[in-house]
Order: sequence, then structure tokens, then C-alpha cells
Amino acid sequence: MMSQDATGPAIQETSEELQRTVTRMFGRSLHIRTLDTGSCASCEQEIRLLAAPHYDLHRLGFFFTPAPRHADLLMVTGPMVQVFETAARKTYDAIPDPKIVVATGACALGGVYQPDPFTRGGIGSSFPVDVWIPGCPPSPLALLQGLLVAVGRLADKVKDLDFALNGTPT
Amino acid sequence: MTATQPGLADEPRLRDLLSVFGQDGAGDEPVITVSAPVADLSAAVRRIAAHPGARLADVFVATHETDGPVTLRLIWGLDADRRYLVSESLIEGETYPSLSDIVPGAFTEECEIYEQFGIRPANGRPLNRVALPPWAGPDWPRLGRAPTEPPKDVHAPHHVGGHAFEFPFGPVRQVAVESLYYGLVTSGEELVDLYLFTWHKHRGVEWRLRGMTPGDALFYVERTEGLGAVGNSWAFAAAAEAALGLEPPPQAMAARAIALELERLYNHAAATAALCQSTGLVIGQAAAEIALERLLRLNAAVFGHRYLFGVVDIGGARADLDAAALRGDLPAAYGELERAAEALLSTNSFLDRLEATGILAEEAARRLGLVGPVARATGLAADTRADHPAWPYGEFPLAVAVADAGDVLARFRVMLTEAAESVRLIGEIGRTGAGPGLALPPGAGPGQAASSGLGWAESSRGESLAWVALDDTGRITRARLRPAAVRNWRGFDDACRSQNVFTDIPIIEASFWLTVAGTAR
Amino acid sequence: MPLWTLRGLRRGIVTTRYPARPDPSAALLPTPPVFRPDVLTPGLADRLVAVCPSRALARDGDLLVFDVGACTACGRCRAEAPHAAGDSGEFELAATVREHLVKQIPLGGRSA
Amino acid sequence: MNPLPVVAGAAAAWGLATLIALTCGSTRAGIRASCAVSGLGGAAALAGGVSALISGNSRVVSAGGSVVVGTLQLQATSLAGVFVALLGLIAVATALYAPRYHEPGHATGLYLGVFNLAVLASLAVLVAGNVVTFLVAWETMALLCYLLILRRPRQREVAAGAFWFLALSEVGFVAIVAAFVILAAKTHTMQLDLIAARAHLVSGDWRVTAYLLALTGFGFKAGLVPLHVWLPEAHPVAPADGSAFLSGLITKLGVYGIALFGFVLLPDGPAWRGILTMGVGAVTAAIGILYALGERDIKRFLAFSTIENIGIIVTAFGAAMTFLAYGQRLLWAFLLLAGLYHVANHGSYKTLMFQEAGVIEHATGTRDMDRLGGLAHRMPRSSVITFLGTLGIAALPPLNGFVSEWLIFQGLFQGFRTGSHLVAILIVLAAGTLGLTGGLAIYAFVRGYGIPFLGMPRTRQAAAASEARQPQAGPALLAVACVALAVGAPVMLAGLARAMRTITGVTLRPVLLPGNLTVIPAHTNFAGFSPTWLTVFLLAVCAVPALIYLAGRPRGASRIEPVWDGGIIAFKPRMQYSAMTFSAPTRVMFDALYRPSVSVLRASDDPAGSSGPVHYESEATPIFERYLYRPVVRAFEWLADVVRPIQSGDVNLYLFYVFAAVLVAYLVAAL
Repeated sequence: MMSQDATGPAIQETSEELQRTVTRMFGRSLHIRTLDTGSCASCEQEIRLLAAPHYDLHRLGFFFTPAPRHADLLMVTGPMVQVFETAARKTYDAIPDPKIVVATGACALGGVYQPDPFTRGGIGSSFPVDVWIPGCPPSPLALLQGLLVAVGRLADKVKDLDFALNGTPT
Repeated sequence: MTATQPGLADEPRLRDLLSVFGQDGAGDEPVITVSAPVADLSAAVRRIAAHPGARLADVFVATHETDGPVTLRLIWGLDADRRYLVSESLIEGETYPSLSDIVPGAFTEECEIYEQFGIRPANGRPLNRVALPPWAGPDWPRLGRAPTEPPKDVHAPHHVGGHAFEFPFGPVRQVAVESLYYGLVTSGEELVDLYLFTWHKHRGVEWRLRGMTPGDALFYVERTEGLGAVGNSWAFAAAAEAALGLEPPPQAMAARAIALELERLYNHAAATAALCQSTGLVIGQAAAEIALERLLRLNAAVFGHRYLFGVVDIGGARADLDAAALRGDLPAAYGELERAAEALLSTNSFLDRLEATGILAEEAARRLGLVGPVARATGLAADTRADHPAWPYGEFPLAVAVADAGDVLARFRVMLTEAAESVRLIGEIGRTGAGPGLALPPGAGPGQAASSGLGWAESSRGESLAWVALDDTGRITRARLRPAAVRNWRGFDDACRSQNVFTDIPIIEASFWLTVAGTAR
Repeated sequence: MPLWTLRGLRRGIVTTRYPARPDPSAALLPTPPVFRPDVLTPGLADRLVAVCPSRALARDGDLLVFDVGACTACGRCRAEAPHAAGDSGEFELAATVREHLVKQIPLGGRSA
Repeated sequence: MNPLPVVAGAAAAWGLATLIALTCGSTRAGIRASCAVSGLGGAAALAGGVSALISGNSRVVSAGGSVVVGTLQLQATSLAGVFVALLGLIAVATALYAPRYHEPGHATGLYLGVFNLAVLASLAVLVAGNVVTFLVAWETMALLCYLLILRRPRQREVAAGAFWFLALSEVGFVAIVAAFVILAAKTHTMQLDLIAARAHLVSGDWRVTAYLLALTGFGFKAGLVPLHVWLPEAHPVAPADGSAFLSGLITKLGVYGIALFGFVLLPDGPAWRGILTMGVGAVTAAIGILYALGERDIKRFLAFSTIENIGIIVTAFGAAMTFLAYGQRLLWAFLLLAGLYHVANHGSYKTLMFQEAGVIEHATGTRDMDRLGGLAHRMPRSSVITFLGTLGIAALPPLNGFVSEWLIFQGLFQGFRTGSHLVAILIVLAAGTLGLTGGLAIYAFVRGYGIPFLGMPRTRQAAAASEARQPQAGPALLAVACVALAVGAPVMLAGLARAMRTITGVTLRPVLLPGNLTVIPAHTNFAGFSPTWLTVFLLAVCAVPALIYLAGRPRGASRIEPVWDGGIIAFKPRMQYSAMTFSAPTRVMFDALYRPSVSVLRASDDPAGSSGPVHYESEATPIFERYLYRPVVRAFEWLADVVRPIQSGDVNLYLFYVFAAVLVAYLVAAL
């Protein structure tokens, strides 16, 4: 359950609505296709580790699939190299609706590269992104949390953090 | 403290070589810079190539101003003499004498230079695209001016009439692997040829580093190849330090070394996991991944980052080091890898897939100038930690792991031996008291003269080189990054062509354990 | 192969209980900083903005705009001003709305 | 009624067509007229053949003649009826095909004239009533076909191909003459029906010798391995309708000859005669299809497939003879029937395929499969017609090829009825070989249809292909014939069985066709199926997926997305299977047969040799040409050198030769 705050009701509406859709559509089985748009390969390593014994995302009903036709969720890493955009668009279109796009890592969120002749500086301008996972690279735990947010099994709690300490610094 | 062993300075062979360039004596400096006029460049290259233990480590060009003459730099590793030899030649015209005719491995760099600076080897041979897409026009962002006519593509290898066709694979490949395009050329049964396109990931790092201070640039250098962050940033930092005349404090160098060995450990664990995955050995993969995860957590515990970002800094090491965590967790974490490895080495179904797969001859490795475990698995005992030791490596003699079969199994064994060696080194270096520390730049900032420097480090994939030129305000005018992946990908298709079973290619790729990010930087 | 299965079983369970229970390894992860508005002065804010390599920090009047999404937790700002920036220890940051990751932090510090 | 007058009408029509073609073949109208008349002739021949089947052997008619060739005697037998009818069908199809295929011109007129004469000669071969007539007609037919192939004599390979045909045909002719001479000498008659009647006068050895000579001689025409080499040489160089005629009929004349000797003139012989024939047939079938898989040129590919089909037919005949030797008259008659039915089937669909090959060549300018592709979108009508032909030739149900091959298999599977274990095993072995052949044939024709018609065009010419103004009617007619021969199989088989009674004396019909359109292979306790109902059933089955789709298609909004290609910028034609890569597995599996010579040329840009274009070639070794024919040719050249001295040019010497020859003749006669 989400508490009111400065970010208006419209935005809240979208997030709640997304969560409802996702839970309705995919339940406890959701297939993930990843897409590397120019990452530094450590995001990929962390995603691979999601399937490793320590995290084992299969127990939560997530599965990896190489075929976009079978995928429900697109995990995009990297700053979207411009010459790769065709391939990225093809992959996105190849995934049947309804689909979720998860921007993974600081590059994809526009943290590392700025828009310039080589990269778009984040994937926000290329896809309608549903979930944003910060981190450089986001640890498997962060990725898990992001995926759970995507299927709405965790409240979208980040709104409530304000990243400002009142009182003594930790 | 980047001093080499004393007593090597006036080695006669080396003096003969240098006399060619009108220099007498090498001094103690680990990097020797000579100037080779274009007129007798070919002769010089022949002479150096003939020098025992010499290999062409990198070739690149730096512009002074956009349209003026450019400087062609050849970086030679004189491994037997424990020196790097940098030859500089000023090029006024559009062409320079072909290097790849003498040292075939230089072909890729010739292509790259043509792409980026528009100057080409004098022999009219067609060149391939490396970093830029097919439709890259003259106005595409480049380090220099555009070539007069665009370089030829890697041709469609299948001519109509040939009994072969191209099996396209990628750029979007399996799950959680980097984007890479394979062109597999097959006659229907056997693998005739294989070629790669990596421009999907080219982010123009060298292009964007221009005008930055080394400190800011380091942020991008680390993120050029995340799985080689320490190796590449060490090489870059060393280059900048050479340019700025900084001497990092010993404890910082020790910290770097520990980080570098930790990086080697987790990369080799990851490669082991990838090998298991490509051979379909699920439980083995799980065992290796447990080791990998524990090593990554060890990194986080010791240096505060799973992939050791932010450890290296210009002039030293930033992140502080939790020696207790290191001593406490390393044995257990490595134990996981050790147990998994010995179980794998006693699993025949696994070894059968590795043995005689993806064979690479020593001659090929030498010809193409390969580095790291890939080269060492063919019998080439090249390791900058031993050949060009920076402190603290000089203090602790290193047993260079070598195999001679050149197949996937040989690479795997080399990795395992190196992992054990890394653990030993970490223990010994750890006792020297490693920790953060920064050398204060002597007279840094404006006012100092423009300068340049070469840096190197033995990343988990092999020798990583960097060369930096700074202007008088201490900003980068040209930064050249040469991660090991840049060299080793060019050996990959040779290794694959030695095979004619498609299902072996993932195994070979895992055993090379390269990143596309490293070569498409 | 039975041998491997046996090994796997003998190795036991290492899998995290997250999200049911918090995972101890999370404590090791680098996390974005938290800032103390009461000590943040405009001058300090500008210094922080200058040191941030990923442009996660920006100055907006008397606000320090912190884009958590762009932050790589590199720790440069904490190194720059340890008294003003601490470790949030927060890794569960995924958001369904990009704007939720952008934080406005008032500069409450008295400019010296 | 007597079919001969009808047949004579056909002959007359063809004669007329020849005249028209020769006189005014340089105008389109002239070609049209000539072809129209020739088509009428074809229709008449078709009618004549059918009536011959219905009315059985006619009596022998003596039609004039001369002192040189003796009296010209004709007879329409029911065995020949099958072939005459096929000849008629092919003639009609060609008449529909030729006017659009050929450009008017003097050469064309000449060609069509020769073609009609060749048709006429073939007819004469089929209705010949005595040995001399037969031989004269045969030789005429051979020479005319030689001219037929020489449509464009300027080109080197044309001359070569035509020469291959003529040379082998002449060698074969010698053997045929010898065979007939033996029979005529032993039975003291030239008349074929009398020879058949007095066959018992021929002693066993002469009988076998004559048969073997005939098998060899006619084998050259039919294309039995290793006598087959002329087909892949001659077919590609002849015009499309010419090669269609060669494959569709001329090779069948060879089969006719073998049948004539094996079933009419010398019905009974030792078992090994049949087993040998069967073995030759099986080997021919297997080798034919294997070489077809190695070909890129559509016409050479089809030529090798012809060899395969001939092999299947001859296998059936051989098995039939074997069964007779073991007293299995029922299976004997049944397999003869099945073989003849395959003759009709192959005649129709192979003619179709060759005519379509001509269409493709005209539309794209090449016959190289690896330069084609995507024609289905550009030539829809041709692709449908060719698809029907392909179904037939690949022996896939429900088309006609399947019916006849099924019958042949069922016949072979009953080898156990011979009672001899060894023979039974041999027969089943032949069946196994045919099984392999059948499988490879499907493989070959998936390739033969898929590479040119599916995928994307591999060259600009293929992309620009169009079927406007391309001949369609001829192939279409043959496609209809194929379907008719499939769906109407029970009826036709019944008729054929009835007609064959005049040869075999076995009443097969009630056993073969008990009713409700079911075909029973000779013995009611073995197997049986109904081609007609199978067709209906398969069509119904095809309807099922359509219904499922209609039932289950998404109700909501749906997107059409291109196939997932891994995100490459665009598929290139080089990224699809080519003809040679598709058949690579067989090249590897049958390495010993192909002896492929592989060459990888890297026009390398890269001194490290790790990039740049590769050109990969894998050529099969032409075993028979290299290891069988080349030595023979060499030997003959050597012999020619040896005997040259006797050609001195001195008249007296020649007179002495004559004297010596006469002397020798007298001495021989005296002894």
C-alpha cells in the first residue's frame, strides 16, 4: 500500500495499474529476455548470477528465455548505443503484448553516458520503460527486488525514501 | 615504483637494437621511446620483429591538430629484455608503409587507424570495418579525419556459386550475454569460416575521453570493460602517472595488486561456470557459480564493490582494504572453486568436450599477437607480471602458468593454475601491508608541460595497455586503451575454424572468456 | 551423473531467503549516499555536484537535486564531504516511475 | 476396332506438321499451325494407344515396302499401346508448349520438323511388326533425336552432348541388331509375333544371350547404369521440349525394348536373368538419385532423376521375370503392370518438369538452382504446376508416382512367395534399395522445388523473373494427367490389367480390383489401398488445420511481426540454404561414391588469414566417365591408329580386300 506524497496521483495511478496488470497477466510465471545495448558486461554477469544457487530466481517463478516470442519481460542493460537501436527495436517488437521493460543499471538509467553521437545516454528515449533498477551494476538482490516490483509483489517503496538524513549521519 | 630489475640495462643485444635508432644504452627505464622516420619504418619494424622475445603489442595514432600530421606509435613488448619499446613516426601524407605485411597481427589496428584517421598502409589492400557501422558516413564522430573512401566491409564470404552459405547468429544472442554478431559460414556440414561484427557495442570511449582530466576519465575506463575494471584502470592510471611523474605509494600499489588478483580469481571462476554451462554440466555450473558468488562477495567485503570499481585511482588506490575479511574469507571462497575444479577434472564427459576442442597453435598465437591465458595455453609464456613487473610483482617471483596443447582444456588448466597462484600472491602481498594512499601530484595542474606515458597491467584476460597524452593543463589530448580482449578476439575465429561442430563454439567462447565491451570500446 | 548429484546434495542449500527475509550479504553492497540537509550549504552542494562523475547531482536554487537512478554509488561525494553525505545502505531502489528516483534535498545549511 | 488406322492418322498428321514446320516455320503463324496439326496427331495417337489397350493385339498389316528393307509390317500390340498413348499425350503437351517456347525462325522451323519426324519415328518403332521395320525405325529415331539435340550446334557443349547421345546409341544399336539376328535366325522369321510364337525353338543359351544383348542395347537408350552417361550430357543442351521428349519417351523406348524381349519374345528364362535385371535396375535407381542430389543444374538434376525412375521400372520388370521363373504368374503379371503404370506416370510428370525447367530458364536466364530462389512469388502458376509434378515425382501421396511405386513395393515385398530363401532375400534387398531411393528422392525434390521456388531470390535475374508470355498450357495438361492417373488409378489399372492379358494370359483384374476402388497387389491376403479415397482423405486432413485456425484465431487485436532474426539489420540472400549446402549431408554420407574434391579459396584481405571472403567448392568425381569411358575411348583411339595403315588409297589394294572378304565368306558358308 502506497502513501501519498508530492508525486501526483496520476503517476501513482500508472504504477498501481501496472502492478495490477502484471499480477493478473503473468501470475507466478514470467519469462525474461535480456538485451545488451552496450553495457560493460558486469550487468550481464549479475543477471547470469540470478540463476545461480545463491539467488535462484526460478523459485520465484521467473525464467530466462532466449526467444523474445516467449518472453514477457525485457531486461535492458547499457546506454543504448545508437547503431544498435534497430536491433533493440526489433527485439522489443518481437515480444508479444503485454510486456514489461526493465531498465537495468546506471547506464540504462542515464547515469554513465550522456546523449551524444554514439549513445542515446539511457534507454528511456527508446522504450516505454516500466521499471527502473539503479545500481552500477545492480546487485542480484537489487535485480530480484526490481523483478518483484515489476510483478507488483513488493510495494513501490522507493517513493517514500527521501535520501535526506535528519539528525546524525549514520 | 615502476622500476625494473637492475643489471639488465646494458644488455648487449638490446644495445644493438637501440643503436639502430641512434641511441646508446637503454638506462633503467622500463619504457624506451625511439623515433623511427617513416622512410625506414619498414626496415625498423623488420629489425625489431627479428629481435628475440619482441612482440608488437599495439599500434595507434595520435593527432596533434585535426588536419595536421599525425604520429604513428608502435608499442613493442621486449619481453626478454623486460622493456617496452615505443617507436614514434611522424606521418605527413595519407599513407605509411604497411605493417601487417611484416607483422600480420597488426592488420586490425591498420583497419582501425584507417577508420579513425583516414590514413592507410601503402599496399593498396582492402581494409575491414572494425568499430563503425556499415553506414558510417564522413561526418561520423572520429578521433581524426574521415577516410577519403569508406573502408570495405568484411565481405559476404558466400559467393553465389560457392557451396557454402552464411548462418547468421546475433547480435541479440542467448540470455544474459553481450551483443555480438557471428557470421558462421558453413558448407552445410563443416564450419568453413566464422567472422564477428562488434560495432553494435562501440561506445567511442577513446573519443569521449579527450579533454577530460585523468581522474574523470578513470570513471569511464573502469566502465569500459566491467569484468576487467582493475586491470584496465591500473594500466590507464599507470599511464597517467607516467605522464604526470607520479609515484604511487607502495601500500597503494599492493592494494592494486591484491585487487587485480581478486579480479583474476573471480573471472576464472566465472569462466569455469561458463564452461560448465556450455557443456551442459548443470551441477558443475552451480558449484562454480557458488564459488564465483562467494568471490564477488569477498570483493565487496574487502574493497566495497563486487566488481572492484573505484579501487584504483590516479596516483594510488582509493578504496580502503579490509585485510581481516580478506584473510578470513579468501581460503573458503577459493576452496569452493578448488573443489569444483578437481571434481570437473575427474569428470570424463566434461573433459571429452574440452580436449582437442578449439585448438590454437603457438605459431598462430605468436602471429596474431595474442596475450593472457589464451596465449599461455599454446605455450607462449608471456605474462607482464613476470616480464614487465611493476611493484610489488617484482618482489614476489611468479610461476607463469603454461600449457602447450592450445585447446580448451589447456586454457582451463592454465586458468586453474593461475587462480592458485593468485591466492598465493594475495597472501604474500597482503603481508606487505596494503592500503589506500595517494601520491600528491608534484606541480600538477596548469603550467606543467604537455607529456605522455605508457601503462600496463596483466588483467585476467592478459596484458592490458594504455597510453595517455596530456596537454599543459593536464587534460587528455589522446588516450589509447588496449584491453586484452582487443588482441584475443582475433584468435577466436582461428580456434573455431579448427573445429567443424557448431556446438563447440560456445565452449570455445567460454574458454576464451573475453568481453565484447573490451574490444568494442 | 549420480556423482555430481551427490555433490550437489552434499553441498547443501546456499540460496538466499530474500525477499521473505532480508539477506545479510546486502550489507556489503555499495549503496547511494544520503545527505544531511542541515549541513548542506550551497557552496558544499556545488562541490558535490562538481565531484559527481555520473551527473547524479544537480543544483536547483536552494535544492540539491539527487537522481538516485544515475548514481553509481562510486563514493566520491562521501569522500568529498564525509560530514554531509553518509551511506544509505538502501539497495531496494527499483521504481516503476522514473521521477520517483529523483530527490529534492533542501539546502538547510548556513552558508559560512 | 483396329487401332492401326487411327495410328496411321496420327502418323499422317505428324508428317503434315513436319511439312508445315519446314516450309513456314519462320513465322509465328506457321509454328502455330504446325503445332496444332502435331497436337491433333498426338490426340489421335492417344486414342490409338488406348484403343490398342482395349482391343488387344491387332493382326499384322503388311504395308508395301521394298526389296531393300523387305515388306514393311505393322502391328499395334497392347504392350505398345501404353507407350503409344504416352507418346500421344507428350505430343499434345509439346504442341501446346512449343509455340510460346520457341521464337519463330528458320532454325525453329527446322527443329520442329525434326521433332515431328522424331515423334513419327518413335511411333514407327512402337508399331513395327517385324524386325527390319523395327530396326530401321529405331535407327531413324536415334538420328533424328541427335539432330533434335543439335538445336544450337554452334555451342561446344551442345555438340558434345549430342555426340554422347549418338555414340552410345550406335553402340547400343549393334547389340540390338545382334539380339534380333539371333532370334530371327533361330525362329526362321522376321515377324515379331511369329518369333514370339516360335520362341520355344530358341535354345536356352541363345535365349539368354539374346536377352542380355537386348538388355544392353536397350539399356543404353533407357539409361541403365553404367550405360547412362548420355542423359546428363544431352538433356541440358537440348531445348526444353526436346529434353522433355528425350526423358519422357525416348528412354521409355529403351524400356519398351526390354519389355518386348523379356515378356513378349522370350517370356520364360532362367531365374538369374530376372535377378540380374532386377539388380541392375536397383543399382541404377540408387545411383541415379544420388547423383541427382549432387547437381545444381536443374536439367541435369532432372536427367539423373530420370535414370532413377528407369531403374525403378526395370527393377519391377526384373522381379516380374524372377517370379515367373518360380511359377508365380500372378505376381509376374502384376509387376509388369505396375512397371508399365510407372512408365505412364513418369512420362507425364517428367515431361512436365522439363517443360517447367524451360520456363524457368527463359524467365531467369539460368538453370543453376543456386542463382534462383523466391520464384513462387514471381511465377505463381508455374510454381503450382511444378509443385504437382514434384509431388508426383517424389512419389508422395496422393499423386500418381506414389500409386505406381506403392504397387511395385507391394510386389517386391511378396518375394517370399518364390519359395527360395536366397531369391526372397535378394528381392527384398532390391526393395530395400528402392526404399533408400524413395527416401533420397523426397530429399532431392524438396531441394529441387524448395531452392528455386522458395526463400528469397539469390540473383537480380531471379528477382526480375516473370511468367508473363511463358507457356503454361502444356505443363498444365500434364499436371491434370498426373492427377487423373492418381485419382483414377483403380479404373486405369483395371483397364491396363485387362489389356495385359493378351501378353501374360493371366486374368489379374478380379484379384487386383475387387471393387470399391481398392487396389490389391495380386494376392488378396497381403495388402491393399484405394488411391481415390486416399486423395479424398488427405484433402480432408488438409482442411483440419484450417478449421483449427479459424476456430482458435485470436479475437482481440493482433500484430503481424516479421520472423525473429536475432536483430540483424536485414536478411541477405547469402544467409539461406543453397542447393549444394542442402545436400551436403549426403555428400558426407556417400563420400565413397562422390569422392568430393573440396577447395577453400580465401581471397584474403588479411595477412593473418582470418578474415575476408571465402569461396568454398566441393566437386564430385565423375566416376563412370573417368574410370569406365575414358579408358574405352583411349583404347579405340589407339586401335584407330593401328588400323590406319590399311587405308592406303590404292584401288587395287581395296579390290584385294573385297576379294579376300568374299573368299572368307564362302569358306565360312562352306564349313
